[in-house]
Amino acid sequence: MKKLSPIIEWFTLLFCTGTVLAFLVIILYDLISSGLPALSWKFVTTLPSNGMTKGGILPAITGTVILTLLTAVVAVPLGISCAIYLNEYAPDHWVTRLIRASIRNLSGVPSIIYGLFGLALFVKGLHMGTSVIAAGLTLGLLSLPYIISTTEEALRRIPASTREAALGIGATQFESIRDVVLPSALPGILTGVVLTLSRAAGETAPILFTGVAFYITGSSGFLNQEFMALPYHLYMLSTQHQSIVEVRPLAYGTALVLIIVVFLLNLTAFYIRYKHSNNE
Amino acid sequence: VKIKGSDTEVNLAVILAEHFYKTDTHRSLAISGGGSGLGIASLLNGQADMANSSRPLTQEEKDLFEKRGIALKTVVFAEDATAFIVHKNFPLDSINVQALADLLSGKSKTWRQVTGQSTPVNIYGRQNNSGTYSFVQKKLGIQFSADSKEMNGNAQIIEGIKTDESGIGYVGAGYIMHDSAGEQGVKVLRITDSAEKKAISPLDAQAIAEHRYFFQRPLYQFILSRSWTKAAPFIDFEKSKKGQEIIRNSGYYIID
Amino acid sequence: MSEEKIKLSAAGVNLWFGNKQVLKQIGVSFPENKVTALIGPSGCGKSTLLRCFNRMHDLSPDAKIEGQFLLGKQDLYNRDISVTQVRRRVGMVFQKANPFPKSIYENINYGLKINDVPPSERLGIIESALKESFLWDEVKDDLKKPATRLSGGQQQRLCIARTVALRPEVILMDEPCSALDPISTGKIEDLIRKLQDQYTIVIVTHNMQQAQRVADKTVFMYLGEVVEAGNTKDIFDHPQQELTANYVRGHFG
Amino acid sequence: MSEEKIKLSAAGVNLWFGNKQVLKQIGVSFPENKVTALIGPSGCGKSTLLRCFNRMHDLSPDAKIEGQFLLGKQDLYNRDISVTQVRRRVGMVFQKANPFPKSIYENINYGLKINDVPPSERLGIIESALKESFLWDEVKDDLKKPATRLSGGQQQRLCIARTVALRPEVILMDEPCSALDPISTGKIEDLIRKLQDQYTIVIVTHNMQQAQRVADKTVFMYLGEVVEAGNTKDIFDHPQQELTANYVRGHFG
Amino acid sequence: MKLAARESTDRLVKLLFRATGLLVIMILGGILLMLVWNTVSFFLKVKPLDFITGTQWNPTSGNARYGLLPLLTSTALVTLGAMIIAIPLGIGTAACISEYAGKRLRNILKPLIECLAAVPSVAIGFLGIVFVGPQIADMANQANGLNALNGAILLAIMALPTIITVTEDALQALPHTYREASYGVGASRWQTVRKVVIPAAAPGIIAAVMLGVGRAIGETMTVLMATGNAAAFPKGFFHSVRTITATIAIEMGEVPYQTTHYYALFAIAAVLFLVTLLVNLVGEYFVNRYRKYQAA
Ligand SMILES: Nc1ncnc2c1ncn2[C@@H]1O[C@H](COP(=O)(O)OP(=O)(O)OP(=O)(O)O)[C@@H](O)[C@H]1O
Ligand SMILES: Nc1ncnc2c1ncn2[C@@H]1O[C@H](COP(=O)(O)OP(=O)(O)OP(=O)(O)O)[C@@H](O)[C@H]1O
Ligand SMILES: [Mg+2]
Ligand SMILES: [Mg+2]
Ligand SMILES: O=P([O-])([O-])[O-]
Repeated sequence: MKKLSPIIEWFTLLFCTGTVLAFLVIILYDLISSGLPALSWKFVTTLPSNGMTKGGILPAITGTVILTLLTAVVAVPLGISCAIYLNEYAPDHWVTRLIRASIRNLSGVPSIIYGLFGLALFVKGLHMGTSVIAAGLTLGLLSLPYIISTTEEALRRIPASTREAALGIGATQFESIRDVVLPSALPGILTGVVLTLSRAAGETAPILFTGVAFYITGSSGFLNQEFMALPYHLYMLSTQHQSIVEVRPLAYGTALVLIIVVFLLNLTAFYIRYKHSNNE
Repeated sequence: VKIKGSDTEVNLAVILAEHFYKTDTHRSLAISGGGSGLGIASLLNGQADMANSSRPLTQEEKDLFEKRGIALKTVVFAEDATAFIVHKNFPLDSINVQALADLLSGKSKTWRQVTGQSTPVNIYGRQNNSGTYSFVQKKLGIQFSADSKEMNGNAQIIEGIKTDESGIGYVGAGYIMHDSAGEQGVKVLRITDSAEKKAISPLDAQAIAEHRYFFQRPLYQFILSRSWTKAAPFIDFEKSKKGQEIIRNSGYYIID
Repeated sequence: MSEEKIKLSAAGVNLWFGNKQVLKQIGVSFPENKVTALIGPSGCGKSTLLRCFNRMHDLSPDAKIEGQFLLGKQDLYNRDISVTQVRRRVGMVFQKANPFPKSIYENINYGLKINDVPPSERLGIIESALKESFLWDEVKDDLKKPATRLSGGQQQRLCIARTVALRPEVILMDEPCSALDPISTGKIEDLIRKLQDQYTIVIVTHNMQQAQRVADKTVFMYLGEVVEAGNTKDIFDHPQQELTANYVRGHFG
Repeated sequence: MSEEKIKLSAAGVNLWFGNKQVLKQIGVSFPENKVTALIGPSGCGKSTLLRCFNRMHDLSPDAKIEGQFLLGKQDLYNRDISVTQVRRRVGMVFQKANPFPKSIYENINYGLKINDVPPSERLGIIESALKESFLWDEVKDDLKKPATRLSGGQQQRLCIARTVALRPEVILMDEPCSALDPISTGKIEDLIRKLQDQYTIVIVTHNMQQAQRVADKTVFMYLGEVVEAGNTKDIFDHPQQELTANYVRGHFG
Repeated sequence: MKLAARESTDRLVKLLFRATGLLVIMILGGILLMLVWNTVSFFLKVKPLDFITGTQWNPTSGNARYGLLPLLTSTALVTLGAMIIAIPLGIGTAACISEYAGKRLRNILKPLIECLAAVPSVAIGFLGIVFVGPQIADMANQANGLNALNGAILLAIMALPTIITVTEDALQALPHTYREASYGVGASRWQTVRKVVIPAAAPGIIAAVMLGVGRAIGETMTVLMATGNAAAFPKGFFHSVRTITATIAIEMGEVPYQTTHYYALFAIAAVLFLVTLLVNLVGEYFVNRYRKYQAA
């Protein structure tokens, strides 16, 4: 028994960690090995053609970029200021507790329910119709709780002594936040924002009913129009397209581009975090 | 112009739009698939200008349009033949309507009646808002078995059948057009509606033109009257020579 | 002892964090241009009391304060004095040196900017503040260097300079040497003795010897109350209370 | 002084965390059945040294240790003694009482189980360990109570009981009273004096008075080096080194 | 004068920040209100009891059925499967990272886990179709891999990063003193991890599992693409199932607004919301417990 124990120990640990890593490796290997052949400069810079069996995925890429930018415009200022309120100003009473509870629960709400909410509020209620703006707002709401909690986390890591340093020489609270707290928390906040946006860029369910389309001729470009997006394009190519086998390479290509976009955002976040941790 | 609905028609619409865009770059078309129900619902909801549909409006829908005061124009722009497909190794080439009804309704749970083998029947169908789904149900006068898989698109059905030796599914003609020789690994069944008549393939253009295939149907486009001016150039394009050629090349039929 | 002018005082102070009473009926006074040490075991409320004098508790919503705090004749919690004014007049130096993550120059300049000191005067003030804090010679060629690169003792002196630059009337120091080595500690103690001519100083310390070295007066607190206050010499050599005696002789804490 | 038998000793010890050398050429010895105090300013390496003796650093991959550690004549880092054996023979009590989040009974039982003490003997050992630690009377009716519900002082005594139950030869204590009130501190000091008959004890403390009260020998460390070691009385009353004198008189730390 | 201006800016900004805080409550309130409103409309047309106990979901046939049970059971089945896979793997991996891996290895493993978390759900669903599905079909000798098992495996992959990171946090948050205490009495690392560390971190681990469950229940695209979406009552892991999320995704676009079917979809969304809320609350309860525990 005593002799066996180290063997069980190492087997268990290696098995668990190995399996988890294997998942990642398989995912990446499959996507890269099958997606790479489809990838070319032309693939990311041209319109789809020939009933989407040829050509590129430019509109899906621009759609995703615009959508992500919109998400950022909605969620970043709101999220950061809400986090500042919670962490710097809010007294600990029932309203604050309610806000915090709301945020925690909002981040657990399934994304498809945000889709419904976006449909009911933006598409229907505010008469935006199915459009980039409606989808962007929906994703913005979805991202809000994540941005708030990561920002709060970053603010919380700033020690009280930093704030006191500013207050102690007669800065107002707002000045201490603007001049001392926010600059110190910036790397943490940025990391959170970038990670959240990478999540938003990969979301599909919330845009299903709020504005994404299968195919758009020309470039859309207007906020009140429908749009194409990478994740939805992948979904359609892999489930709905007429000649599913013919477009499989394109689907792999799309998946690879999507993963690259998301991973690039993640890398940015890691980089910010890494640089920051080195500075300390 | 937002065009929505009908998985059967969506790929056709995409190709038409692509070519239309070459002749007219001012108009932007946004096309989404889903079932026919999706298109019609989107019209009702004000989220589309034009709905593709592989079935006519139901009475219920007509009432709804009336109630909401929405006026429509209807265009029939092509004819489709719904094909029944099985795995390429399947021992039969044709089937009669009655047997189909029994299989799809779940009355026969195995293939015994048809092929003599008692392998279970796996039904690959469409989701319930699909025009094809309701079209087949209506034609056969049945309710689909609750065990049938509800795929989101024709393509997924083909995918399923390819690997399933005891599966059966139905798809629009356009989906099998590319694949007459069975390179996709599926076989298209010929259909008879009574024992004495000869079984007909959905790929048989002649028979379709003569309205002899059991599961043939017109493909509709419903257009909001108030969007008609926006949509008209596209409709005109469909009717043009170039448009008609595209429709035929995509595996659909045109009946005048 | 000579007649003393009281610069800063508190009377009838009770303070609660939530339901927990941390300060109980405190009355203290700090004479002008003297150094007063605040001693007592960990958790007895020394920092809490100190922070009342520059209204640092204004930001903790669960702190409830009762009592009167006077700076000269001015009620520190009165409506007609704003909290930023209070903090400018009553400066504070914290236990752990907390320079801003900016340059040495900017660390002092920030307070001047905030408090509307005209730019033309700033350089002069910065220089003299650094000189007063015995830091000038060590940093004068390097004012653009990030303050975080300074040693712990230098950082603490920078924090003192930053406070001094605003010419407060009182300087509160909360264990300013607890994180420092003997040499830096010595420098800061020298500095305290020098600043005493111009400022009223209150210093919290855990180090009995330090209290004896720098303070004219000593206040001993225990469990939120002031047990004994008086001249440092008396407190250490002839404490009136047994509790004080036990504490200064190191029986607990 | 009488002839002393050395129970535990170290010679030529150097220790690095990463690139930072924390212990430098340390040589110390701890006589059998005596209490030795380890004093020195914060960060000088007291805890680090103590933890070498029961090989707690084995777990930190960035710690690099040089030198010889002897328990009696046994080299503690030799291949033929396993780390679990070392830890059983050299018990440790930590600064903050750290009972397992289990019942009082289970807290002591866990070590016995781990070390393969037959179940039939365990109850007896648990009882006598609790008695030796002056805790039995306070908890005997409540052995199933979660240990976390005990007061700080009781928890610390439980931790001592847990160590004693394994009959180690040496007990290392790292600031065992720093988190306790004077009464609990008194009890633990009594306990230490009593345990001394059976065990060799090394205690790290910040409290000069405590060192004088409980220790026969005292070792003073500074910046990773042993500055002076000897009888407690000599160290405090007639230190040979100025550094020691400064420290024991409270000039820094 | 200038001081007064600074102070009024301060007050104004504070108001502004507070307004954004309130906005967040309004969003949650709005989501709740929307769900409740539409669900009530649904219950005006369909009896709640029929909805809750119905075993058929078939909203478009002439005689529409709105039975929740098959959808709920499907969701439960897929989630259960995912957890059976993810919980042991997750805890094991977290223990490995937190207790065994050196600093350097941890610095490699943690970002890798985050990469896994970053893979979008469509991409995972896509792999379910092109890779996992066919593999399952092959190995289990099934006609088709689009079934509950496929969904469970994919959801396990999606829930794993959450479970691993939260568990790892819980293990890390555990005061080092517990480990030292255990080593101090001569326990080996494996004994310490199993008998002291994991039990002591149990509340945090439960929280991790709950968050993982929440993630799995609410996931849409992967199940939509990989589970076959048969609305029949689920019979096992090798059958196609249709979860609540997939049902909403499939049918929402296709219903005319303000019809019974439309309301029905909000009603199942409300059920989904309640379930995830409950799971999150339980998770949070345990997170708080382990926080308290740390403080003690
Ligand atoms: N923000 C707060 N909320 C609740 N309790 C607090 C808060 N700040 C301090 N306390 C409590 O008030 C008591 C007094 O704390 P204070 O920091 O004033 O002690 P101290 O005498 O400065 O101790 P030390 O010498 O350790 O710095 C302590 O029991 C502490 O736990
Ligand atoms: N795991 C570690 N990694 C890196 N450095 C460490 C580690 N543990 C301790 N140190 C460093 O080693 C030095 C000695 O630390 P140690 O804990 O031994 O001091 P100490 O004398 O016990 O102090 P204290 O009285 O504060 O407990 C310190 O500078 C500390 O920062
Ligand atoms: Mg304090
Ligand atoms: Mg120590
Ligand atoms: O997608 P449908 O054409 O079958 O409605």
